[in-house]
Amino acid sequence: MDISLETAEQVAPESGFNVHLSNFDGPFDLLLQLISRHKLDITEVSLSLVTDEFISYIRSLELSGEGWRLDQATEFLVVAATLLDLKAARLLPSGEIDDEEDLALLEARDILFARLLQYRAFKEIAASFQEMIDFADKSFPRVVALDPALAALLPEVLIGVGAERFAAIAERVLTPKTPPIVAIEHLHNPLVSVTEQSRLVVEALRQAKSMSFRSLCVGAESTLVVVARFLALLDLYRQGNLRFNQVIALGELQISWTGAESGDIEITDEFDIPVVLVDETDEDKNV
Amino acid sequence: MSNVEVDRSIEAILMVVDEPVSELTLATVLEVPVDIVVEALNRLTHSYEDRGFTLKAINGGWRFYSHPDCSPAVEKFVLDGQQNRLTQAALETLAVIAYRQPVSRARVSAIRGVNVEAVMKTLVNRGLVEEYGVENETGAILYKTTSYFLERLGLKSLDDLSPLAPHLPDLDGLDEILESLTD
Amino acid sequence: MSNVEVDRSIEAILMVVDEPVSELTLATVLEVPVDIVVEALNRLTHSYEDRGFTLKAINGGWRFYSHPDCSPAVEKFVLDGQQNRLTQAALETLAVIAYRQPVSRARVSAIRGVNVEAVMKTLVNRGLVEEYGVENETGAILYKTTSYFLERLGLKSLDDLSPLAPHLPDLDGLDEILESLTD
Repeated sequence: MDISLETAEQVAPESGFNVHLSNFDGPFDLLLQLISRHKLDITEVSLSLVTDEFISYIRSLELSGEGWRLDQATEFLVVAATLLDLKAARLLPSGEIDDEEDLALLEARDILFARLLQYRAFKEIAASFQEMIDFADKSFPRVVALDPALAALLPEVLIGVGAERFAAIAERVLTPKTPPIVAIEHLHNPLVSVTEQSRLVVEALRQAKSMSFRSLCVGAESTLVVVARFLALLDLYRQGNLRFNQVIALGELQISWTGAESGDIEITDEFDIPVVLVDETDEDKNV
Repeated sequence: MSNVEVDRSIEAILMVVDEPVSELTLATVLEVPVDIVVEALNRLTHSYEDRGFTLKAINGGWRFYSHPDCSPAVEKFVLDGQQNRLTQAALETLAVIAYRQPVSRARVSAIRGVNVEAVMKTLVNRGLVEEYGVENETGAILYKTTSYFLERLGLKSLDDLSPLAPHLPDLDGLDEILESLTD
Repeated sequence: MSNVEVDRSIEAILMVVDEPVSELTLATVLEVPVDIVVEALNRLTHSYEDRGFTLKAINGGWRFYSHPDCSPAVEKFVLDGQQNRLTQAALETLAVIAYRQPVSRARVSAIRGVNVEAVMKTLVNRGLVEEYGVENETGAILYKTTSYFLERLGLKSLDDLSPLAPHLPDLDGLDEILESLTD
């Protein structure tokens, strides 16, 4: 832990942990920065080191009081969860891959690296775009009006469209090209609902009384689902419906159900973005 | 500044300006004596003898012109059908002016998201658009459509322009949007 | 028509036009094969190497430009030439769109790992990117780069974008993984 503290301070010595989100553009950007700072090949990243730093950045963001936007938080969480998974796999004794979960882990790593590599490629291209724009900006086009003598030769101008079509063109050009306001694409599809995962978790725990987090996440289609289930557990824990038990650090996380055997459990929706339904839009008009 | 540098700089400037430029202006920009500029202009004019263009001083200002020898090709190009039809860019610019007149060139540029200098000149040249005073605050030249524009579109007056959909933001709303773009 | 005549005629025409001219238009006006026009344009561009101007084909059309070497002198004349610099985020988003077009916003978000809503809005408003229909399955709006984008980057066409492959390490299976991410 001391190591990660030191390295984090090296990044921003003047402000300690006070990292501002504007320093980097999203989790991929941060991860690339961390990786390049260690001059490591992206495919041979010293995962524990980078993971520790990544997590401490997230902590420092929390402490900085800037707060999180949900979309940012989920993006960082997904990357953090993947990194933690990978780090955990590294720490465990390496054995044969005989487990479907291990395979899934390897797949998660490949996907994260592939996405990072892809991002890095576009980052490099972006730099070349800037160079091209700078070069193009040095050359100015010849922009002249037709010589009056030549203009006099021109036949009558043809507007080429009628008044209706002309109005349609005006309308298209004058309409501000603003994308739709209710945007949900920023939660990578498919969307995962914490509320929905919460119900599944409650059901599973009521049945089994006690189970490990690992087994609770068997069958999770994506890392996002794992994150959602974890968030659901945290909320249920807050309400006193379950107990966590972990014998050793990074060991198996056991969850025991202590809540009611049946009946409704208050399920949080604070993690889910409200979906604007068609019949709710009337209210919005008043805004 | 060497002779070659003076020559090239003058060529570059005259290539992109529309209005003729005086020797004094060139000398000021290049920070060389007027004599040097005059010499350079003579040297350049000579070097263009076998080219399709030439330099000419008209009303004390210098500008590139097509060479008189090549006027048949130029006239053919101008007369060729392609020139009397408005391009998409010209049409869009004309539409903005028609529905937002009087309007400055900067405003039209902001709405269309591109530099409209060349297109505006074409529209003025074709008699579809004309200057109409200046904007009070900025001093920018305002433009409006001409009666020739109405004639070509087959309209009696501007009131006959088809109305735009009511949901379009008015000028005030547009200002805010444009304002936000400059951040 | 002799080579010299073709050269001079092209020079003369390009000197009077207010918008870029395609090789085909030049060939039609001069009544020569397009090959001859292409040859002439190459010959002319070479002959301008030590001049203050040059010929460039951007977005499919040729016109005269001031030589990049002379930009300091020209900048003094061009007042509204200062374009706002694009931010790093905007450049990266533009790069993704340029190479993956037509592409949905969600897809760009996934590649960059962040929400690109605000940046996309800026790019659309700057005229660099525009909507281009909808994706069949999802109904998501697709985006592509505009011709103004080509102009700003000084490109003749999208084919002139340098290939993406050299920026990606040659790893087994990377393509497949990237492909699977697009689902």
